[in-house]
Amino acid sequence: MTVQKLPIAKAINESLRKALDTDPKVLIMGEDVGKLGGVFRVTDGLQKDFGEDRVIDTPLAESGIIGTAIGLALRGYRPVAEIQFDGFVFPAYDQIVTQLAKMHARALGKIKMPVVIRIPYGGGIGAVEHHSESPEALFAHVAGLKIVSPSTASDAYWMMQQAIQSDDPVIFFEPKRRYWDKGEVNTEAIPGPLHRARVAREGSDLTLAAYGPMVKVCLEAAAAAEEEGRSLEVLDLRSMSPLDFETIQASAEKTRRLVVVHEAPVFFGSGAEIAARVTERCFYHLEAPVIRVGGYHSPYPPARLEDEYLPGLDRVLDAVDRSLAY
Amino acid sequence: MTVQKLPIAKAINESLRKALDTDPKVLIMGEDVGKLGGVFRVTDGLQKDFGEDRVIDTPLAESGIIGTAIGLALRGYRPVAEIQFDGFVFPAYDQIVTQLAKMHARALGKIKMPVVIRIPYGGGIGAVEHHSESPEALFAHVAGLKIVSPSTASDAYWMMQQAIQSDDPVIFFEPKRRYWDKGEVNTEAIPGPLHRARVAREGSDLTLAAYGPMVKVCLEAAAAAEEEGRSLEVLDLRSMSPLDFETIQASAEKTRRLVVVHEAPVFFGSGAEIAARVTERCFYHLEAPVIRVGGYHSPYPPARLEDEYLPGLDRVLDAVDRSLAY
Amino acid sequence: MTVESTAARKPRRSSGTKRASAKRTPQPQSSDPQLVQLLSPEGERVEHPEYRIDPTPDELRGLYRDMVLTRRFDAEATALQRQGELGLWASLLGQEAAQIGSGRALRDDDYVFPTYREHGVAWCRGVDPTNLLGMFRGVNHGGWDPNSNNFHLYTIVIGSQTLHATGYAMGVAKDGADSAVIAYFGDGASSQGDVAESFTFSAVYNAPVVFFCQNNQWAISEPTEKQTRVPLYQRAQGYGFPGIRVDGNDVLACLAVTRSALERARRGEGPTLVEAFTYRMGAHTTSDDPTKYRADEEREAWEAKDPILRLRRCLEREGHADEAFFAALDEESEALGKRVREVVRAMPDPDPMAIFDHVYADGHTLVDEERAQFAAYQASFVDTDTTGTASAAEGSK
Amino acid sequence: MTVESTAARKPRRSSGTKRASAKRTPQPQSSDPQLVQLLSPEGERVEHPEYRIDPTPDELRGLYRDMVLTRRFDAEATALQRQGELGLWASLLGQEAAQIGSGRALRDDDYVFPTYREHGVAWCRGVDPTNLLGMFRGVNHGGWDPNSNNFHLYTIVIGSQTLHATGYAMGVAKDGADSAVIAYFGDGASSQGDVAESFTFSAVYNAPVVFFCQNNQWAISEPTEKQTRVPLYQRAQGYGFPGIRVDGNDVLACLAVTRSALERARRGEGPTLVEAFTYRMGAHTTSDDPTKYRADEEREAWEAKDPILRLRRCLEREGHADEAFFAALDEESEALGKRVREVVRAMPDPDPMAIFDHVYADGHTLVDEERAQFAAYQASFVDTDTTGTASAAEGSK
Ligand SMILES: Cc1ncc(C[n+]2csc(CCOP(=O)(O)OP(=O)(O)O)c2C)c(N)n1
Ligand SMILES: Cc1ncc(C[n+]2csc(CCOP(=O)(O)OP(=O)(O)O)c2C)c(N)n1
Ligand SMILES: [Mg+2]
Ligand SMILES: [Mg+2]
Repeated sequence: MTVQKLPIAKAINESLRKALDTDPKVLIMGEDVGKLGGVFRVTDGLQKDFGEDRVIDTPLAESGIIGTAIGLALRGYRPVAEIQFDGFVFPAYDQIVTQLAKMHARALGKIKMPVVIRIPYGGGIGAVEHHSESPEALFAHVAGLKIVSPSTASDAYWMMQQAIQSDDPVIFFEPKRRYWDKGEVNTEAIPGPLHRARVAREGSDLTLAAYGPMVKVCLEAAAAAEEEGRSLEVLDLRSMSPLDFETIQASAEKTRRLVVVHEAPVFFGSGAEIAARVTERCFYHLEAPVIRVGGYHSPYPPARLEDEYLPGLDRVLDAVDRSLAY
Repeated sequence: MTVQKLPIAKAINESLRKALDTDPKVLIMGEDVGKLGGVFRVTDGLQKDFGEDRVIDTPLAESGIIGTAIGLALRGYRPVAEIQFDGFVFPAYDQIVTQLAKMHARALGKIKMPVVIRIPYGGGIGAVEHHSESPEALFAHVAGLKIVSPSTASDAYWMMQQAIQSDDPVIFFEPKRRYWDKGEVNTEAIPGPLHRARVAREGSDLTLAAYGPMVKVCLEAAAAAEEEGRSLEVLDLRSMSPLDFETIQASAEKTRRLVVVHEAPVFFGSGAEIAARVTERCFYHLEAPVIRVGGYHSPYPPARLEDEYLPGLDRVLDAVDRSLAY
Repeated sequence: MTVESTAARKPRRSSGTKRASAKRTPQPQSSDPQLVQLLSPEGERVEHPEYRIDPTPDELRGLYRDMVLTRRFDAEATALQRQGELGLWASLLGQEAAQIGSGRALRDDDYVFPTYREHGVAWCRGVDPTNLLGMFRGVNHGGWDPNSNNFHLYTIVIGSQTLHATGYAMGVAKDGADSAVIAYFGDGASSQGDVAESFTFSAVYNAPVVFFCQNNQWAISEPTEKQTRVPLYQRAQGYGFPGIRVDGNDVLACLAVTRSALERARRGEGPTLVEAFTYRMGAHTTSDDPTKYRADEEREAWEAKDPILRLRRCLEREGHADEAFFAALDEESEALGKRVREVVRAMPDPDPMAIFDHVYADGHTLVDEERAQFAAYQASFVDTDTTGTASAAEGSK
Repeated sequence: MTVESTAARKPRRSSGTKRASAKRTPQPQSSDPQLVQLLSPEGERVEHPEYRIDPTPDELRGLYRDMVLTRRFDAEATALQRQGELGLWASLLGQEAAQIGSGRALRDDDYVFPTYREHGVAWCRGVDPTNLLGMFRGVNHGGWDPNSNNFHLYTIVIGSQTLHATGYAMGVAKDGADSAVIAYFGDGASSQGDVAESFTFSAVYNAPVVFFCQNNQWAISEPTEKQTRVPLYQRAQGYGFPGIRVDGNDVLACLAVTRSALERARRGEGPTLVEAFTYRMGAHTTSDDPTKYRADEEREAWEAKDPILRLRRCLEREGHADEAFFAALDEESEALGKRVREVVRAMPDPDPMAIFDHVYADGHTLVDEERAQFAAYQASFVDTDTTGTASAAEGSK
C-alpha cells in the first residue's frame, strides 16, 4: 500500500496497525478495543493480529486506563489508550492533568510520557447525552499535554504516527462524525510537523480557522461564499496545543479578518485563545474583531436539536457577513 | 455583630456559621472540616457547635464528596463541600462537569442543585506541588456551573451567603494567600448581585481587571502607577461565570485600554475569554489590544520560583507600559 | 479462593506474554449454593434456608404481567429504533426478573437511581414508559421529574449514580426517615472508582442503600472476567457490608432478596450489595453487534433460564393462571405496544430555543445573551428564505 | 463481622441525627490473631504458623541501623523545617519498621511507587536522603531519576500512584521479567477510587504488584473509621486476592510478610494487599496541629510499641549488639544529620528560567515563546535596577 483512499477511521486503524507492527513497545488499550474493535471499529482486527497482550480490553474505568498507561509508559511501553467517547474522559481527568501532564517536568526530564489518548469527539451523529462533546479546551489549558485533531484521512494516518512517536503525552481528538469520510492516504509521503496548521484553501477576503470536524463545514462555507464572490481562506489548525500562531497570524494579516469555528462552547473555548492572541499579534492589521462561532453555553443538547446547536454553513456565513460588515 | 474587621478566612467561617444557623438544610462536608476545622481553619468550631451530622468529615475521596453532595441536594439538602486544595479537585471533576453541572438541565428544570464547592486556590504560600493551582478556567468553560471568587472579607462573607442561597451549583474559589487579610464585614448590609463586577478603584488611563488574589496586586500596581502620574481603574471581577461584561465593557470604553491579570496560565485562561469578548464588543474603542498577565504554560513551579511565576506588581506594570505604548 | 489457587498453578513466566488473557471462568450453575434461587428454570419452587416468599396468586400473576408488559415495551422500543423513530435503544431483554423482582420490593417512599437500562424498574415505579423514550429519540435527556415517582433520571456515565444514591440515602438517614434507596449498576460498572467510593461512603455513614448489580455477564463486548476474578457480590465484604448473589432470572428470589436488603437498610443496618446473576439476551444497544464477540451457544444456554417462561411454568403448574389470563395479557401487551408506538411517533421535536432553557435555575447573563442572539439569528431566516434552516426555525413555532 | 452486628444493634431512627458519628472501633491488640507479629513490643520473638524469618545477627543489626538512621534523618528534616530551611516536612516517625521491613524485602530490580512519606523506603533503595528534601524545600517537585534506584517520584495526590504501580507491573509481566512492584499508600488513600481501580486492574491482569498500606490510624485529622468499618486488609478479598495485616511496628514481620507477597507476585500469582498496622507518632506534616483532634493518651499507648526500641530490646536480649555498636551508630546518625543539614542549607534556589524547562520532552512553541519573553523581561530589570526582581534575575546567572 502506498496511496489509498481510506475513510478516516480506517486510516487510523492502518496507522495503529503500522505502529504495532514497527514498535513492539506500542500497546493499544481501552474498553472494547479487542474483539469488538472499538465501538467505531477503529481498532478492528488489531487484537486478532497482535494478540491480547498488545491490544488490551481494559476494565470499565477510565482513571484506571490512563493511570495504568502511565505505569506502562514508565516501564518503557508506548500505550495508545482509547476513551470510548468524549463525555467519558472526565473520570480520567485527574490522572491526565495531575499525573500524565506533569510527570516529565516533575522528574526534571528524566522520564518521558509517550502516551497517546485517543478520543472520538464532537457531535453530529445523533447520539445520546455525553456522546457528542468537544472538551479540547479543558485540556489545552493544561501544560504538559499536546492536543491535536485531524480532519483528513491523510492527517489521521500521519498525525497518529507522529503522536505515537512523540515522547510527550498527546491527546488525539478524532472527529467521530467524519470517521467515514474518505480521503487519500499516502503511507510513504514524508509528513510535515505535527503541530503546524495547514492552509486548506487559499483566499484573500477573510480567514476561517477550524480544526477537526469543522474544517469540512468551513470548506463548504468557503465554496458557498465563492459563489457570492467572496474569497475565504480556510485554515485547518490540526493542533490546539501548541497552536500554530505563525500560520494563523500570517493568514490573518493577509486577509485582515478572522473567524474561528469550533463545536465546543464559545465561552472559554479555543476561539477565545486564538482571538486574544491574534488580536495582540495583529492589532493594527485587523479590520474587524475576531469572530467566534461555536457551541452555546449550555449542555450539549438532545440529538434532535444538535443541528441548531452545531455551527453549520449558515452560521459560519453569518459570522463572515458580520466580520465583513466592519 | 454588625460591622467587624475580619480576616477573609474568618469571614467565610462566620458566613458558614450563619448559614448553618439559619437553614437546617445546609451541610458542611469535606476532608478534615470537623474537629480540625479544615487545614486553613475556615470551618473552625462549626462541628463543635452544629454536630457531626451537619459538619461532616468525609472519607478521603473527592469524587465521593461531590457525588454524595449531589445526592444530598436531591434529597433537599444544601451541601457546602470543601475541596482541601485546588490541585485535589480533579478526582471530582467528572462528578462536577458531567453530573452536577447538567442535572438541572437534564431534568428540564424539575430538580435543582444548590451545591457550593469551596476551593482554596492559587499560589503564594510557599506550598508543595498541587497546592497552588488556579483551575477556574477548567470550570468556567462548563455550562451549568457558576464560578465566583471574592477578594475582600466583606465579599467573602456575603458572596458565600449568596452562593449557598443560589439554586445553582457554585464553585467558590477562595484566595488562600489572602485568607489572613483583614477587611470590614457588615453583616447587615444588603449586598449587590453575586455576579456583578466591582470597580475597586476608579481611573481613567487604563483598566486592570482581576479577581481573587490578584485584585490586591492590581490595586498596588494602580497605587504605584499613580506616582508615575497614571490613573488606573481596577475591576474586581468577582465572578468568572458569568463574567460581568457590562461592567468590563463600560470601563474599557472609558479607559480604552484593558489589562487582565490572573494567576492561572494565560493560555486558554480567563483572560482569553475576556480579551476576545471585550475586543468584539468594543472594537472601535480600544487603543491597544487587551493584554493578559498570568501564569506560564508550565506546571506550577516549585515554591522557590513562585514569585517569578506569579504576576506581581512589576509584571502588571510592565503590561500597563506595553498597553500604553500602543 | 478457587480462582486464586487456579492462578497459582500458572507460573507467570512460563505463560509469558499470553498471561493477561485469562480463560472465561466457568458459569455458576443455578444449583450453585452461592446463588439464591426460589424458582427453578422449570418453574418449581425451591426452598432456601434464609429467603422465603409466599406470594398470593394475585401477586404471582402481577409479577408475570409486569415482566410480560416490560418485555413487550422493550420489544416495541427496539422496533421503533429500527424504524428510525428512536436513535438508540438499550434493551433489557433477559433482565426482566431482576428488574421486576427488585422493583416490586420497593415502597413508594423509596428512591431509585437507575442506569440507562432499568425500564422494568421504571415500570414498577409507575413511570409512564413513553417517558423513557425521549432521550433515546433525542428530544430530551430524560426530562422527567425524578421526584414524581422517586425514580431518578437515567445515568449514562457508568457508575456515577451510585454516589448520588449514597448521598440521597445519607439524607434519608439525616431526616430520620425509614425509606431506603436502591442504586442499579452493571457488572462493568463495578470497576469504576465511583462505585467503590459509594461502597466506602455508604459503609462509613451506614447509609440505607441497596446496591443492585445486574451482572448480565457483559459490558458491551467485555465478559465479566475483564472486570473481576471473583464473583462480584463478594466485593461488599471488604467494605464491611453483606453481599449476596441471587438468580437474576428468578423474579421471586430477586423480590425476596431485595426486600430483605431494603428491610435491613430501613432497620439502620446500612448497605447491602445484591448481585443479580442474569444475562443480556440482546445486543448492548441497537448500535451493537454481539456476533463480533460472543458465541450463540452462550445465549442459547441462557434461553432455557428465561425469567418469564419460568414464572409461566410456575403459574401453570400451580394452577394460578388460565388461558383467559394469558390471552387478556396478550391483548394488554398489544395495546401497550400500540400506545407506545403512537406516542413516540407523535413526539414533537423540541423548540430550538429549548437549548437555552434550564441551563441554570437562577439565570446566567451569558445564556440570556446567547438566547437573544440565537433568536435574532433564527428570525433572520424566516423572512428571507423558506428552506433549510428556516424550516427548522419555523418548525419551532 | 463483629462490626456489622454491632451496627445491627443500633436502630437507625432511634439514634436519629447522631448516627453518622460512629464510635472508634477498638484498636486491635498486638495479640490479635489477625495481626502477623514476629517480634513482641518487648523484643521477644513470636512464632507464626505461616511466616517465619531467620535473620543473621548482621541482618538484624542492619535493620536496626536502617531504622535509626531513617529516624535521625526524619528528625533532622523536621528541625530544618522549623529553621525555615524547608517549607514543609511529612515525618515518618513511628513508621520506621513498616518502611524498612518492606523496603528491605525488595530486590534491586523491583520498583517502588511511594507516597510523600516513604523516606525509610527511599533509604532502602539507596536514594540519597538529601534528594528527598528538594520538594519540601521548594526547589523542585522531586526531580530525581526514578530509574536510577527504581524508586518513583513522591506522589502527593492521594492514591494516584497505585495505578501507576499497577501499570508498571503489567509491563513487567509483559516483559516476562520476574521483578515485582510495590505501591505504598495510607489508610486514608484506601477510600480513593483510584486505589479501588488499581485493585481491579491488578487482579484482572494478575499483575505482580504488592499494595502496601501503612495504616497509621490517621488521615490528617480523620481516624481510620472515617474510611472503613472493617479492617482494611479485608478489602483485597472482594477483588480476588489475599490481604493480610501485619504489625507495622515489627520490622521482622513487615520484612517477612512483604517478602512473601513479593514472592507471590514473582511466581505469577498476582497482587497482595499488605496492611501494616502502625501509628503516625507525629503531626500529619509540620503544618498540622494534632492537638486539635487527638488525645495524647493514644500516642502514648503507641509509644510502648516503638519499632526501634523493640528491635533494640531484641538485639540486646539475644546479645547481637554491644555498646560499641550503639555508640558507633549514634555517631553515624549525627554525621548523617550534619550532612543533611549542610547539603540542605547549601541547596541553591533554582534558576527562574527553569520554569520553562522540561514542560515537554519534544518542545512546544508556546513554551519557547514564553521563555523568550520571560528572559527579555528579566533582562529588562538588570540594566535599570539592581534591587527587587532584578536580584532574582541575577541570582539565576
Ligand atoms: C464512564 C463511562 N465509560 C464508558 C461508557 C460507555 N459504555 C456504555 S455502557 C458500557 C458497558 C456497561 O456495562 P455494564 O456496567 O455491565 O452494564 P450493562 O450495559 O451490561 O447493563 C460502556 C463501556 C460510559 N457510558 N461511561
Ligand atoms: C486527592 C487528594 N486529596 C486530598 C489531599 C490532602 N491530603 C494530603 S495527605 C492527606 C491524608 C492522607 O492520609 P493517609 O492516606 O492515611 O496517609 P498518611 O498521611 O497518614 O500517611 C490528605 C487528605 C491530597 N493530597 N490528595
Ligand atoms: Mg453488564
Ligand atoms: Mg494515614
